[in-house]
Amino acid sequence: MAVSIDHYVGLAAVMFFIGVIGVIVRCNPLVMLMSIELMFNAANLLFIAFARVWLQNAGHIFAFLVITVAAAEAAIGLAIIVTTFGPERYVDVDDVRALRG
Amino acid sequence: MPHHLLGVPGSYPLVEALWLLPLAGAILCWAFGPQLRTLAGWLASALVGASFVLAALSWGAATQTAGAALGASQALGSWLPGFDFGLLLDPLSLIWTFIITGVGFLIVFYSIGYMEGDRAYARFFAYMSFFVFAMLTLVLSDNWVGLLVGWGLVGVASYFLIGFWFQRPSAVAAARKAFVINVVGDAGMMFAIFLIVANVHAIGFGDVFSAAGGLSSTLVFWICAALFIGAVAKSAQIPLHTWLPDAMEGPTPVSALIHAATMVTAGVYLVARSAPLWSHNPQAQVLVGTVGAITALTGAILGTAQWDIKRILAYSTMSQIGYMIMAVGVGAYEGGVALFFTHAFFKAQLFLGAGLVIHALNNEQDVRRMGGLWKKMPFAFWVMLTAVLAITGVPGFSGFFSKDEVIFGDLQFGHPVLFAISALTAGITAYYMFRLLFIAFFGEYRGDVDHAHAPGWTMNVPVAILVAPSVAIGAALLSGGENSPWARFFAAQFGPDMAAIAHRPPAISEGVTSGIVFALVLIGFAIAWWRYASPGAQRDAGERLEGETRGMPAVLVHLFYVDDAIQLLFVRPAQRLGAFFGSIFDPHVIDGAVRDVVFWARWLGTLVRSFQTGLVRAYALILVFGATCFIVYYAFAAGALH
Amino acid sequence: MTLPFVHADWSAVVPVGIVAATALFILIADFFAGREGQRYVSIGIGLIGIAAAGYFAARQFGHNYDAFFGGFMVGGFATVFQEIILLAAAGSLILYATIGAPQRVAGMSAIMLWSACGAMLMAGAANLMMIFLGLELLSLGLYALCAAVDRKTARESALKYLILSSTATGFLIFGFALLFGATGSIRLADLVNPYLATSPYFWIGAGMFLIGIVFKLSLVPFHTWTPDVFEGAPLPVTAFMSVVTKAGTLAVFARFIYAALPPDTAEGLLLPVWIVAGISMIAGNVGMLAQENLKRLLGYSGVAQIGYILAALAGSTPLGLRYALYYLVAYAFMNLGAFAVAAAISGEDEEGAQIASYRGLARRRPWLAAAMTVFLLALAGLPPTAGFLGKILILSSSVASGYVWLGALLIIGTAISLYAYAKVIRVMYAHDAGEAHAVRPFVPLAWVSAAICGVFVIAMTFYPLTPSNVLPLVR
Amino acid sequence: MIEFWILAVILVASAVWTIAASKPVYSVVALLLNFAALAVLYVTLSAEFLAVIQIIVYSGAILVLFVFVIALLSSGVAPFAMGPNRLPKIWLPGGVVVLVSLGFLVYAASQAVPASVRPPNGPVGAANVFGSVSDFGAALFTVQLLPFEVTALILMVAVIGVITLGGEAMRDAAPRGHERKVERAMREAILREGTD
Repeated sequence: MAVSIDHYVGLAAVMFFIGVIGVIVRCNPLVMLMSIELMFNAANLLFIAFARVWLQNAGHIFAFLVITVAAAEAAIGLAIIVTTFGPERYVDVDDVRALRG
Repeated sequence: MPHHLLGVPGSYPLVEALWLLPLAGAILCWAFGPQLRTLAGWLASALVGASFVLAALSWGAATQTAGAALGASQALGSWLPGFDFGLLLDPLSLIWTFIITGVGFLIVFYSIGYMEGDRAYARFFAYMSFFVFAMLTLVLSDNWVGLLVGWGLVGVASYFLIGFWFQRPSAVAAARKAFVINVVGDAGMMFAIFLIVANVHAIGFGDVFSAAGGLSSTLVFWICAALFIGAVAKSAQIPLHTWLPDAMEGPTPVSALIHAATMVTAGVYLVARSAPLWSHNPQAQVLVGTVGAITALTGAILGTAQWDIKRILAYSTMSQIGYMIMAVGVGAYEGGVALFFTHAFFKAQLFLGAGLVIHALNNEQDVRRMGGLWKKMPFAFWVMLTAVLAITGVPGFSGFFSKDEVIFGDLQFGHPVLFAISALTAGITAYYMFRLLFIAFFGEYRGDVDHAHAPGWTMNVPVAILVAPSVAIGAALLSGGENSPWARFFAAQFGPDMAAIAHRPPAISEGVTSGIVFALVLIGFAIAWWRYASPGAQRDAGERLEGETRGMPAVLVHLFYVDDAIQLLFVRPAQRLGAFFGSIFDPHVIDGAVRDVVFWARWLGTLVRSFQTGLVRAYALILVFGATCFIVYYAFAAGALH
Repeated sequence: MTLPFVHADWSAVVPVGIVAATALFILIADFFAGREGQRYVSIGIGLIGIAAAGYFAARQFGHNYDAFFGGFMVGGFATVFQEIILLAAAGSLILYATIGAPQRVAGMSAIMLWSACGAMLMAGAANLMMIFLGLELLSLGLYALCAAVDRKTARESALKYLILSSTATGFLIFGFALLFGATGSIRLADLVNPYLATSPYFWIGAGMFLIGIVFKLSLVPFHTWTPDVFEGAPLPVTAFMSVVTKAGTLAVFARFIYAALPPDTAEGLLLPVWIVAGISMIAGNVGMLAQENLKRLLGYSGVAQIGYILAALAGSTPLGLRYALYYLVAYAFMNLGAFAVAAAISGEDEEGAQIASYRGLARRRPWLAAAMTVFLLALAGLPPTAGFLGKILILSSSVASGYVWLGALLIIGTAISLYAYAKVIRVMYAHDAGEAHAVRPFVPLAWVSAAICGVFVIAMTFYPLTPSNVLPLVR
Repeated sequence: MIEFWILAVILVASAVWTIAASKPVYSVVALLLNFAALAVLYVTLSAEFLAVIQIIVYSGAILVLFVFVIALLSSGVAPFAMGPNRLPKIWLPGGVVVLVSLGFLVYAASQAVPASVRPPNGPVGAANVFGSVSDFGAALFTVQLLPFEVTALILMVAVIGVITLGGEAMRDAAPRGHERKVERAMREAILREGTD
């Protein structure tokens, strides 16, 4: 069976939704951030696969920028997590619910 | 001269100032009330007065440019397509502007003395100025939306002023009642304007009227009917009149300005303004004319059975507005507007005169506890006397000319039944007005206030000024039939509309109808004299009045049971709604209906809050749920295209 | 060897560049500023920079052209949005004058300006890459801003915003990848292609893109972050977020639906957006009913207000865009004004954001109470405010373009919201002063901001200037 | 072709492991595996430069940051001892919902007519240099110059943002009484480790 672009789309979609499930399911904000990185990488895979199909390097540049942004986002995100939780063995987002209603 | 001041003919650059000065007064009085203290009254008067000067100058310019240049509207900046808003000065709006600012000025000035020492002195003038601004918005607007905005704002101002003494439960109840009934009217207005915009796609009067010819007559009838619901509520016509007598809970200057001279005549203005709609629709005309005539008669009958001086005047107002509505309904626009014009003077005079009495007698309003006042307060007596002569239509006084024109208009436009009703009403009017005068001012004093304290000059002067127009303005403007200044002034405004109504020349001339009406007035006067002022009646006045109170027919005491019927059919359901709206504007009163609303609001709010658990994962789940719905939709949408 | 820096059309991004450079100046000037005047130095420089950027942006209004190989569009449409964003940035920046810890105002001001840069880039973005980068620049700054005060709720709001917004961004870029796959190009203009109407990549890609958009606009059910983040974030940040995020995202959305859709797909493609807009009008207003915190209440209110704006865009009529812009400007003024009043009242820990602390405000601070009343009336859509006119216009536009049900929901939502806003007004005019909160001292900048907003909210009713020639420039 | 399937299996398995791992530090390891497999896949798609970037930036920088933060947050206990990583009840319905939507997505993708991906209509770079550093760099500094510049701003925001966050916010980040909780957890952990 020849590998077509649809296979890449399917693979990226699976990875993407595993990431989505990770965000919903896990209680550790670090793992949530990692799941979000999975989602970003799924999109990147798609960009690069499509770039190959169209022979357009705009997809490459997009993926490159996504990586850069993901780095920036991880920096800020981790800083927020550190300020929120501090030294803590059980880091659990469910403990953070002063704001509600 | 006015030309130089006002720029080119047909354009009135100062009209914006004319419109906004009272608003400035309202804002200043409201914001700096504590600092201004008694100056608030003078400030408000000065700004309304300035507005009046501009109105008078505009009128001067209007009469000089007669005809062609009139009806010019002053655009208020460029609005969005199809939504051009502006101010319109034509004879009709000028007349109203003149009264609103002129009579308004006198009444605001009078209030300086009347409200002296009130706890919320500055606030009163803020409300009054705001009312003047709102009323000017209503009459100066050149489109339906502006009219509706003004219509709503005068209702709000009226609500605040009726409930001004909110410490009295009766005042709050009256304010609430007025508000609820006005909401009914506003709903009708909104519906009408919705119909207009939906069918004509324009909101300017000019565009709508020129397009009105192309609309089906059924549609025009419904537009007119819906508009008229607004007019009925605002102008206290049967069956929505019951708020007006209750509205007398407000301070007397409020009754004089809002509930006699200006706001309650908004319905007349509305019908006259949309004359092109009505003139092409005989059914709508009959509807309006009939309601007006019945209101005139009912108001007069109810007026005969009242003891509260202000309520007598309130029913009289209702009756007189019935006349006006009838006149503009049948097509006698000039007559209807003329009656508005003269009525504003003499009814304001009546109220302010009554205010002098009430003020002097420490807020005594029951005529049974007055009597013989002409000796104590000769000035008030003469004021009241001239006003009563004017309102009853004694020849020579202004009421004579306007009322005759209205009553003759019924015949002129082919409504003999209405003519009969209105002539009869004129007789009853004479009866109850002289009844008021005789009971209050003749005979012996029956009250217990030892020394009536004399009102200051700030109260006397405006009343004195009002005497002049209520005596003379009719003769000056209205005499001369077709060639009177009045008819010429309105030729361009109403000429085409009145010509559009086919009317046969009546069988009897205006002179004959005047004679009939005057005869009925004399009969009314004679009965009043016989019952209240003849030496026999004077001898045992106290007992007679007591006996009359007891023997009064139940149907009159209960005001024809209209209030009860409305209470049963509409007010109870509407009160819940009204309470809801009332709660928005009225921080002082909460009742059971509000609690229901609060309960449901809380419940709904809590429902939404229950989704807001504060758990970020739950939020993420909701987000993903939404996203899933989106994706499923788009997958199907894409699949469906194959 | 060509020199790309020379050939690139830098004049296109002059306003953005000025704002970005201003932020750097703030950071540098902060080293030299005395401890007392520090925050005023930051705010002052920021306002000057914003004014300059506003001037240069305004100069671009009539000249519309593509820059950077079609990646960025200048003039008209973009200018209008950029001006709104600059206005909101200025209005929010001022509020830093009221915030507690002055030593961090410089950093926060700088980040706020960079966030504004992101939104301005979104306003002119004409390809997917610029949209993504603008959005991320805006969002990253906001994550940091939310957490930038020492308050537990602030950090919590930042965490929530970070996780939820990043998830939504994930959807957005996955959608972008699919759109890129459908066309082989990242230019928005290439989406106008009849062939795409049958491409599943396009449909699902556009759908995921819209998920990201709808999240940023915080429409139900993507709104869950809004109340929490509004309540937790520092007040200036909330003010900034409530206007700038919406303005930038609306610019992208408007450009997408007006200029980047394959023929005959608009109705089917955008239906879910209109549905969530309709739900938001109801749910947002209902959510306000039981709130005790003003910032939170305004968060829910924002959910509904954006629903109104979208109702104007439904049907994609030229008039609808004008009306939406009018309402957006009005919304900016009334929201910024309300936040300015809140900033003038609430203390350093923002305990004053509780509605209870507004009890009897009309006695203590009549002018502030009056201004707040104006803003709340405008949000509720009562005359004589811009909110009233805006709602009338939106109603007419949505009905005219056949979305009568949106108009009906707008009316129902307005009726519900009246109660919620009136509750606050009533509290302010209550006769009993309650326990008298120690209101903070006079904060001139917040007062000025509130006064300006108040004047505009009223004045816009009488002079509704909306740019008439926006639509041709959307492309 | 065969390499696609191998890599696909690795990618999916490592992704599942990432979200299912019992300790965050295992998640990082799984993610590292995932990124490495992705980099290989990029090479097969002739995106050599991005493969390098993927390894350097993602694995080398971002993941190290994660590991660092895990170590930071669990300091006071054994490094990397953070956990257990709770899996709440919600995972079943959440997973079902997501999998259903995934099913639809795959369905829609399978509906795609093969012709939907057309031969390229004029690539930017010549085919033989496609994906190379020079091709990439040329585009980045010409056509995509503005996005590149904006990236600089984004990184700037990240830097200043973290400084602003870290400056004062760290001071009282850990609530009072927290130390005791951590201590107790540490003792329990040591006890458990001891008995194993």
